[in-house]
Amino acid sequence: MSEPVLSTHGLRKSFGALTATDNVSIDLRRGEIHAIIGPNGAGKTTLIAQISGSLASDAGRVELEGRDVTSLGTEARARAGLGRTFQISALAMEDTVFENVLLGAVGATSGAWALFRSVIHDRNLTDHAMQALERVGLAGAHRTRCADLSHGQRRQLEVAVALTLRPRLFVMDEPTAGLGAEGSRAMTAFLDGLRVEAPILLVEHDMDAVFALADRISVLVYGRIIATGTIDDIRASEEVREAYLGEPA
Amino acid sequence: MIGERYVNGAVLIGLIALPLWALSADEVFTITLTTRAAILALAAVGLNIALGIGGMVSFGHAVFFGLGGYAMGILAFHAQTFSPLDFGLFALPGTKSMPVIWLVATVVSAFAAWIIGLLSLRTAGVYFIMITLAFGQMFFYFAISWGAYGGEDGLSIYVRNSFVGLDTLMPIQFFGLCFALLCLALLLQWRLRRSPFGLALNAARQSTERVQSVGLNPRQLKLLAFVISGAITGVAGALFADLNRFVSPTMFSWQLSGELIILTIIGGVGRLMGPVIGAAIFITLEHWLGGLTDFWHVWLGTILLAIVLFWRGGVIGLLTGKEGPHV
Amino acid sequence: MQKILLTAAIAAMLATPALPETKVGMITTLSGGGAGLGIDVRDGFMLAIKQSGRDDIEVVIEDDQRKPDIAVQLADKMIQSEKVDVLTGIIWSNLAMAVVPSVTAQGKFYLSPNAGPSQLAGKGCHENYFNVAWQNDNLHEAAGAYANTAGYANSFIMAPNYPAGTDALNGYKRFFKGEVANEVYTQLGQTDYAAEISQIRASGADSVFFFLPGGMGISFLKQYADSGVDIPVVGPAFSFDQGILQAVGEAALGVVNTSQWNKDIDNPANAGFVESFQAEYGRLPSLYASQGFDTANLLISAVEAADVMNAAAFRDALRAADFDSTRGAFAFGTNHHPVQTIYVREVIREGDVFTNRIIGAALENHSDAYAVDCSM
Amino acid sequence: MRASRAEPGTGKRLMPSILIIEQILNGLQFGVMLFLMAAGLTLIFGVMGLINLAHGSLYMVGAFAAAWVAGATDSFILAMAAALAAAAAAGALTEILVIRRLYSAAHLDQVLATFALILIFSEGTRFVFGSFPLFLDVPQQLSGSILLPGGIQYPLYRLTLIGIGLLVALGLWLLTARTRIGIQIRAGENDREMIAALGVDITRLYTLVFALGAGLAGLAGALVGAIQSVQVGMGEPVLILAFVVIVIGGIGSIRGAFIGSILVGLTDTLGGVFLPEFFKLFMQSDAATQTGSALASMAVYILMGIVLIRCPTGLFGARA
Repeated sequence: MSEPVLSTHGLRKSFGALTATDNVSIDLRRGEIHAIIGPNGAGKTTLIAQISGSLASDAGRVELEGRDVTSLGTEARARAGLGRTFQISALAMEDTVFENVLLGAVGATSGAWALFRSVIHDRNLTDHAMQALERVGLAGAHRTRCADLSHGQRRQLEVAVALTLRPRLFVMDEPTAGLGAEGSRAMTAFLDGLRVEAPILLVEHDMDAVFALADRISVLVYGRIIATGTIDDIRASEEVREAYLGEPA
Repeated sequence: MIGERYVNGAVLIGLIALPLWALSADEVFTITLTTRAAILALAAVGLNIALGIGGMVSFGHAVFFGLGGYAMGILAFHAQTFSPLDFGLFALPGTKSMPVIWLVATVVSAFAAWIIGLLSLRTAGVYFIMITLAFGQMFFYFAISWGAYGGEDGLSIYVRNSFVGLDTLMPIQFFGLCFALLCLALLLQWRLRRSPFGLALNAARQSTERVQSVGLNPRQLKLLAFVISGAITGVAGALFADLNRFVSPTMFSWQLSGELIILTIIGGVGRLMGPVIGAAIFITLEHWLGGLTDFWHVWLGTILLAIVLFWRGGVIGLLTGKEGPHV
Repeated sequence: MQKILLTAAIAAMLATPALPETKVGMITTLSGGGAGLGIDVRDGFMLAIKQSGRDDIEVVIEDDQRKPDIAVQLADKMIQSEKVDVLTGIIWSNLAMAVVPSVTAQGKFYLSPNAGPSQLAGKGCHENYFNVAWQNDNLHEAAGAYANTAGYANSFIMAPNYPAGTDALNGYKRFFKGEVANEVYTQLGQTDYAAEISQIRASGADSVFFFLPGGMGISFLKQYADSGVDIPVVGPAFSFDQGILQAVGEAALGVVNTSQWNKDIDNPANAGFVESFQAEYGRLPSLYASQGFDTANLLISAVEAADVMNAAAFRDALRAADFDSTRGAFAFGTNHHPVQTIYVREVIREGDVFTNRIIGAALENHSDAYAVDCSM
Repeated sequence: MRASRAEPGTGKRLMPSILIIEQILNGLQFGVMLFLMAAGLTLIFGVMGLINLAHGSLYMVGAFAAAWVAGATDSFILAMAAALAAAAAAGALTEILVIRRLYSAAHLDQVLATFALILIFSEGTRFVFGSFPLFLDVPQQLSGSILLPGGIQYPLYRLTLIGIGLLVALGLWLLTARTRIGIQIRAGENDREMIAALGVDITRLYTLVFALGAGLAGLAGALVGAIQSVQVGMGEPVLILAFVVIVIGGIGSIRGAFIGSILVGLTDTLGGVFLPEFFKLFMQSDAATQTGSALASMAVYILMGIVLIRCPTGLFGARA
């Protein structure tokens, strides 16, 4: 097996007395979707923040394609190829859908230090942005203000912005939340095809999506990984059953 | 509702038509008032880049206004007293040339904005408001006690500085200069807003995480915006000093920082012409209400309160029926 | 050139209606902090205009809000739009410095009812600039002279850290022959003087000189009286004026201060002024009111003697100062600043009202230190 | 007590330790008065998330009410009660009419609206009371100075101010830590919806907190008004210092406001006294006095800058 695209080693973060993540070591391999599941408050969002760099870890390391990025900030990790989508949309709500993907295109290509070039007259940028919108099926809504989008559309837009970055891997926090049955199926199908482009670390509550997509699953409970493996491994794990259902082993 | 483009055009036409009318009607003072409005508008265009696009509530923009003013005051003072400007190691002559003064004002205020921005952008929210206010107060008290250039008395420059080919003492010609610079700054803001930089800065105001997650550094974006903003306000300060032929520490006062914010809000924050409309209204109110009653501040306060509570988009928001960006 | 002037004069004569109007622009502080001074100057000035019964003097009054840039703007307005001939009214030195040079450079007259910055008395003096109050240093110099006669040998001196403050301390030191125990600059607008009072207590001085105009003086005097320090205090009239004395209260009682005017100066003009001011406005006149009143009377005397359109004649008429001043004798020095007697006053209580009475003269026929620099 | 003076001309001077202690007391007293202002500001920000620039106006309202009542009744106690009541009432009224519309608004809107309130309050007061300062004096019983151990002569009134300030600080601590209202206040700080869900009338609670903050400001205005000048605009310099205080202490933290007040009070007072003396060690006396005074007037702002650069949310700031 080739070297993992992403790996964490002993990540830990505590807020006062509360330990949100504890000794988390996971990896993400080329071509796979690795889902992280766990009950509410298990530390999933904290883990994502640590991996993407918006939260500094108390201990542990994060490596992207073998390179230690622990000391880098969010934007440096994004430039190193980490494409992230947010659970609670972090979109520029006053801007249009198109402007949001355009921002991704700017970040991925020229950077923002061109002060006088018109961004909408740059075909490279606009094509790049439009492509991403088309792929998630939002092209028709490109003039809509983000604030006027449905929750599901915001999820799609989050994914589209991440696509513009052409990342080496995706880190997605609940991309199917709020999509409804129909939308959820479409998003699942889309992500299914995406894994060949770049592997996905997926945090998800929707178990149907997880079982449909995940090559491997890690279960996070009280900040610790209690099991990692294929769907069948996890189904068979007594620890997981105990943690989830409270059944004694 | 009216398209914003038409509102913008009407404002510019009005701004140039009023002094031309005044010239023909021999209402010289109206020209002076319009010039004052244009200069305040220029200062507020600077602020608007930081405040309206970048979301930085700077309560210390008077620093740059004052620095521009003192750049003019000090250079012209040395020119009018024929004394060199002594830097210890070397000395430079003063100057009465406006372009040189503007250049110095730009550089000095950009540099100050860089330092202040570097330190202040470590904080956010209320803390940012307060630390910029603190920098304003530092400069204010320094200027008051800096005896070499007049301290609280300020510096009087007896003759307005010169610009090649123009008689700047003619009010209409000086207005023309100020108007041209205002248009230049508006053009700059318009281009900036449409550039990749403007797009990213505008996004940084709304969501820091979003900008970071596409690999851009919001703090650096904001810092550059703050520097550009400070530089423009600095040039406005130099013009303001030239309009009055006088500089004093009141140019550094927190009330002035407040007024710049106020007129930006009145016009419409983040809108291209917001500062211009705001300045026009502010000057009109000051002049007209001030003439009606000694207690005009009560009415100014009431109007301001009404705008904040009921017309969040400012005048442009009211005219176009579209709410502007939130800061 | 002369020919053009002549034609202009003839044209003016032909066009002139029966009464030549003199238009006066008054720029003064009527709102915000310090409005009391501007209001007094205005009221004194308008009282004199009213008493003269003249309808050929028109006064335009505007509020400068104590902001230099507003004052400059108003001066532009008065000249460009109102077309006034004479300007007056500014209270503060920094505003005067912003306005006066450009006003006189444009050929207008300026009569100062209060501020007298040194720059305008020395090298920057101008034939169209007349100061009817004092050169800024005058009252401080008088305080220094008084300190000598009172036998003080070691003074603690204090003023805010701005140019007028520096001038004040220099003015005092110019006449004071004793030693200076300590020289302290306070913050402009400072309200708490505990630290300075402690320094005074520890300084071993035998007298305190302070220049703290407006609210600063009120704060200092109240705190000083309460501190139990009993070193005698002397200061210029600004902190002991009618307007603020009531706010200081007993703390000021007996304090010695220097002034070119007081309501008990014994002459008919002054008696008439004090009585009519009280009748008109229902309060005792202040120093500033007397200055406004004198300024207006100087103007009226010049209007009576010459036409303002004839600048040279009008200037001569102003220079003659042929009016009954509330201060008694009044004359201008070579730099158009007053040559006058500066009195020593003491704060007393008359019934419920705190006021001053004259206890002697500090300097007689006093000019100023800058007149020699004025080449006029 | 005489200050010893070294060779004339050098301007060098020794600072007797008694003077230093006296200056520390002065700084303490100044700080304690700032605390009365800052406590209200920080409470209002902590609970309601509101920046209230008009807090200085309430300080002024307190001073004017006290001066007016003292003039009419000659009673200092009544004057203080009037100051508290007037400022609290003015605060409650403003809260009901204006402020409560601003809680969910952006900081910028709050700054502007409360700036507008300053204009209205200031000119309104001038309209009612005129442009001349009012008279308010230290009560007979508290005038004069007393001898402290160590031979320090110190004004009794200022000692009383220190005492009152410390009492208020203690009271506020008891209020927030021990009482039902305090628990509500602290809950409101953390979660508006939760407290509403608990069945507490949040609207009334907010009005109450605002009135409390306003009352404290009014009390400070009246207490200080007795030794200063009661005039329009008196609140603004104090307001800015109070903001410096709460920013240094961390906005929303009463403890931070207390420590910040003392720090600012001491820095301002001691800086004003010792910086000029410090510069006299190696500069001409005149120049040293001027430079030192200039630097002293900037000192608290420099302090604030340093604190914020080191801890961007103040010393006891809640959010990181």
